[in-house]
Amino acid sequence: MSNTVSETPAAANPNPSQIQGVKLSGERAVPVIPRDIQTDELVFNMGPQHPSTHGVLRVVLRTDGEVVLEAQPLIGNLHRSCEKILENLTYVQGLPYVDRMDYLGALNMELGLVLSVEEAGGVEVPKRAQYLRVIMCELNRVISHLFASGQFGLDMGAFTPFLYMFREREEGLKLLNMVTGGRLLYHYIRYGGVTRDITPEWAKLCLAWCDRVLAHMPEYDNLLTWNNIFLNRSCGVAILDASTCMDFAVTGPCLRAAGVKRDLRKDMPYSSYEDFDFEVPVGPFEKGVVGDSWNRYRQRLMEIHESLKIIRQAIEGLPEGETQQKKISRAWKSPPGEAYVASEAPRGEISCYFVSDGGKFPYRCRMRGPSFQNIAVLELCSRGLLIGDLIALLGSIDITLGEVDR
Amino acid sequence: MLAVVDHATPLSAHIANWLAAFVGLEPIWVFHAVGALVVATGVLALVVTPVGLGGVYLERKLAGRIQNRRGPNRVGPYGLLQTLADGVKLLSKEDIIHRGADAPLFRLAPYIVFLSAFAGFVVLPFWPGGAPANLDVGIFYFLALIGLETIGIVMAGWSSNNKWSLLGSMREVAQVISYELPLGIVAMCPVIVAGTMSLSGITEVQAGPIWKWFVFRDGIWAIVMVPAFLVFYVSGLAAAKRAPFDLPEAESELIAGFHTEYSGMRFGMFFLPEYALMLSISAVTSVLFLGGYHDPLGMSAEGGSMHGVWWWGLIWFFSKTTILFLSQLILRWTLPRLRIDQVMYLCYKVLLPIAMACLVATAFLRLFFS
Amino acid sequence: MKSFGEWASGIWNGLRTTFVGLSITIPYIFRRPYTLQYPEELPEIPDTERGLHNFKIDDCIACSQCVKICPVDCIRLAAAGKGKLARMTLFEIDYTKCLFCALCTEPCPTECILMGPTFDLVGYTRDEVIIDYADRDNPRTFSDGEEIPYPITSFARK
Amino acid sequence: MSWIAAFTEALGDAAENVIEEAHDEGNHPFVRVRAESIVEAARALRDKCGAEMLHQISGVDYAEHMEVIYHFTRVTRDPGFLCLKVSVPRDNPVVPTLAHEWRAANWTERETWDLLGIRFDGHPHHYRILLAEDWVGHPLRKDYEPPTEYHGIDCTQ
Repeated sequence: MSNTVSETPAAANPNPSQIQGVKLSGERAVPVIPRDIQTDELVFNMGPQHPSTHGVLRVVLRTDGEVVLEAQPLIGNLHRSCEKILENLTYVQGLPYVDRMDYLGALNMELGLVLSVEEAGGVEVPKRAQYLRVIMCELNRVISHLFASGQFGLDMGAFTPFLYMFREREEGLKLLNMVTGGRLLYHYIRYGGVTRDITPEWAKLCLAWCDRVLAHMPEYDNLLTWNNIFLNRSCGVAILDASTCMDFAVTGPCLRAAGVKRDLRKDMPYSSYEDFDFEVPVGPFEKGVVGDSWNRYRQRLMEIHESLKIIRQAIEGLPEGETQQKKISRAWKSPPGEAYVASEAPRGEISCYFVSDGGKFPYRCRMRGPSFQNIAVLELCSRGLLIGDLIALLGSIDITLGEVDR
Repeated sequence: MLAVVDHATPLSAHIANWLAAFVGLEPIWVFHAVGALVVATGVLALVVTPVGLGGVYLERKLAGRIQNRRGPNRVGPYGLLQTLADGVKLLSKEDIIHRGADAPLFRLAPYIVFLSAFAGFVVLPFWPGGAPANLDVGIFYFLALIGLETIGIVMAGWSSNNKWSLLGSMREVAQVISYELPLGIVAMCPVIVAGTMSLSGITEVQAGPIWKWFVFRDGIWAIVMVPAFLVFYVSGLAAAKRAPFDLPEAESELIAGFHTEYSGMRFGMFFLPEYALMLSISAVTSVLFLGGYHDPLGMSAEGGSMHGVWWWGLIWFFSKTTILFLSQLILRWTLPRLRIDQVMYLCYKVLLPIAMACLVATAFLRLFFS
Repeated sequence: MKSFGEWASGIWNGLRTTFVGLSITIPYIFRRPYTLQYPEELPEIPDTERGLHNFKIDDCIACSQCVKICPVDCIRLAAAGKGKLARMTLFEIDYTKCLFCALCTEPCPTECILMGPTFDLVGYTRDEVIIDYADRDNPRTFSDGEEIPYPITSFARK
Repeated sequence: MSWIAAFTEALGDAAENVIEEAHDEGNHPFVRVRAESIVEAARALRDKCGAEMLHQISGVDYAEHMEVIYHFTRVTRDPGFLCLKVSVPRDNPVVPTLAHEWRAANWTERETWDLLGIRFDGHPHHYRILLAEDWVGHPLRKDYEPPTEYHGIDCTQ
């Protein structure tokens, strides 16, 4: 068998070092599945146009048949040097750019930058603006989690739940559009506040939407979460345990699904998150092993419940007042200083190391993309998985390439 | 005219006899060959059209409705002509054989797949005496054709010079060859009861009302035949590469598996057989277990009021086949995909033991109850 | 090794969850679709939509504030004359670059550039999506006295 | 007790050699350590001060010198950020790698090398991560001149 495989033109390039841009680390992986027949290794190029890489991620796989021996993620196809762009624009001009990092959780990206800059500049944000930020960011988080869960189902071959989740997502996007004016890239949060207030009618629509998402939850659960095939595909597959997560600085739902109770909204509350009563769900959940693909998927669904709770509380307890700090004008620039503030984005912890020299432009905005850190585990975790499991791993980590490459 | 055709004589022989009488000669092999060709053309024309236009349209429309969308609705009324438009598009597309492909194999592969999928229709008894070719080994022939299709798919995957295609075709071989075992074994249960391998013969044994169909036969047989039916249905899904067994194509894993590199009509020739195979497997399932062209009240059985009326049988045959076909479509849009080792587990550790048990139990029941 | 009970419960769970799934998907066949027939049915565009710009040409005083604040430099502006006699000769927005961030509407002293509700802009070449609003034939350019037909966005005005 | 005091205590006698400057006020307290002892300092932070996660590695080009800023975080108890800074000369920016202590450092250090040109001594995969292998220069340096052309692609527009 090994002869025939090597003779095919498909396997004519067995030397990975000849492939441009690939440096395999050279460690031989030990596959989990016992192999009796030793066959030639294949080098696969997965992506950047592969449907399950969620963008333009390129993964070079070294496999023995279906067993992945090594997976090397190669990133940078979407690199726009967001940090350099931010250094060359005034404060107010830079804001629409951070939306483009994690385009599925754009409001949380804005918040990540704005919090750091406000901390360094000593900007007080009115309470109402803080609440509005919370409402919008949680709405965005629910939308992003709906997308991620549906996408994971799609990777597993279940198309229908993906579109059911898209239906609710679409409604949420409409809600965001009504307030921010954008459907995907919002440019809503500004230094010292937000651009636009919500109306009582919108609040009613939003609460109704929360009810609708909750009403549709059993549908997703019955169709996907508790499906036997889905459970078999994802339970115990691609386990990311707590120590690996800490080692790789994996944050967000992946870390919580591994059983670590870390949520910056609770641990280091920002933007008035301390006012809200919500739980931090952590793995393990009903099935599977702590930190496996199914638990990561389940974690996102559980977080949707908590986010909806926060939205409700924030709308009900919305204080009166300004939505924008009046002292912050368009030409506002931060006084010299530096700050590092992290916040909880849908995919993990977004933070910005912000340095100002008092000039017209920010001196340095070092953004932490949670997906960038999370995808680094792929190389370690994919060893010995089947190709189908690798897709499950990629889908359950839930990356956005705009944020990996920035 | 068709209604009075003798059940044993194949349709092609009738045409040969009629031709011979028309020319005024004894029926020689030329007339038989012409008769066979006419039947083959007729089957293709009658089967390709509903399969190509109906099957693909149904799949897309049903997928749309299940997913809260509309599905095709632009070309023609309710989008009925969408598949035709797609066919025209496929025909007019550039036929690419990329550098590095093994060109002769690459060209040949779609024909093998196409042929083996459509050749299955010639043994199906569409109505009493309506089998285009009433082979004595009908079920055997049908199972062999499913195996033949994998050859075409391996050729496609191998000659494409694409590792994803190769992986897809290897999955296909592993899967279809494995699932032929439970498929073949469980198909023997009706054969044992009927005492014939001819699909027409098997249908005739099930003549009568619903409790004469093999799946419920006389009540007592249901103990064996219901599991046998389920095993046959699941194995049939796998043999037709339908979800949840669509691993050879696995959109999200292998992009499109063995036909990644095919374009234009060559792709169409992989696409249509998938639906043809689904339809023929549904038809064989209905023949083996659901009484073929017999209606539930026994009107088309010997002595029934509709006995020998060919369109009455055809209606029932197609309605049973369509229900099974639709169930395959709905399942695809409901279930996630299995993993390759789970597919193998399901075959060898679940379906095969059940199939064996069914076979043994059928044999015993046959000894004691008939 | 799996026990017989696990084996059998696996089969049972597989069948059961399949039927549970079918009980959700099959009713959907008979429900109304959610989707819109796009070119015929248009989605509801909220008043806040940041789409293609609306431009009131007579109000523009060619102060170039919008050009200065644009993060991607997609606006080109030219005027002949000075002060009250100024006439716009060019007000071009390059939509291949535009971010639709609405920053250009904020500093405008006369509120002459606003975000409109149009979200679809298509063309066969890149030049087709560079729109000159100084051209009075442009359907999104409005003169004095003309009402802008759709509710328009005014962003964080101070 | 602030983490800086705990950190100084943890280092013990070595503190004088390791710590260059401790900044314990304002909204961003940090400790500036000597470049060659960053590994020792990071280990002390991890083992004695509970910094379980290496949250982020940032590089800043200050025109006269460069800085590498490490943000650690405690996870299981008392969450908060701990910051170490390292100054390196601009003409020869070399810092020992932390990739053997935290695997999170692997990619972030590569990114810092890629975009700022700060070398990490002992890094196992010391090559570019975001930009192409044959890219010239490090874009986030303040004196970076973008190329006008890359493999026939016009970069001026």
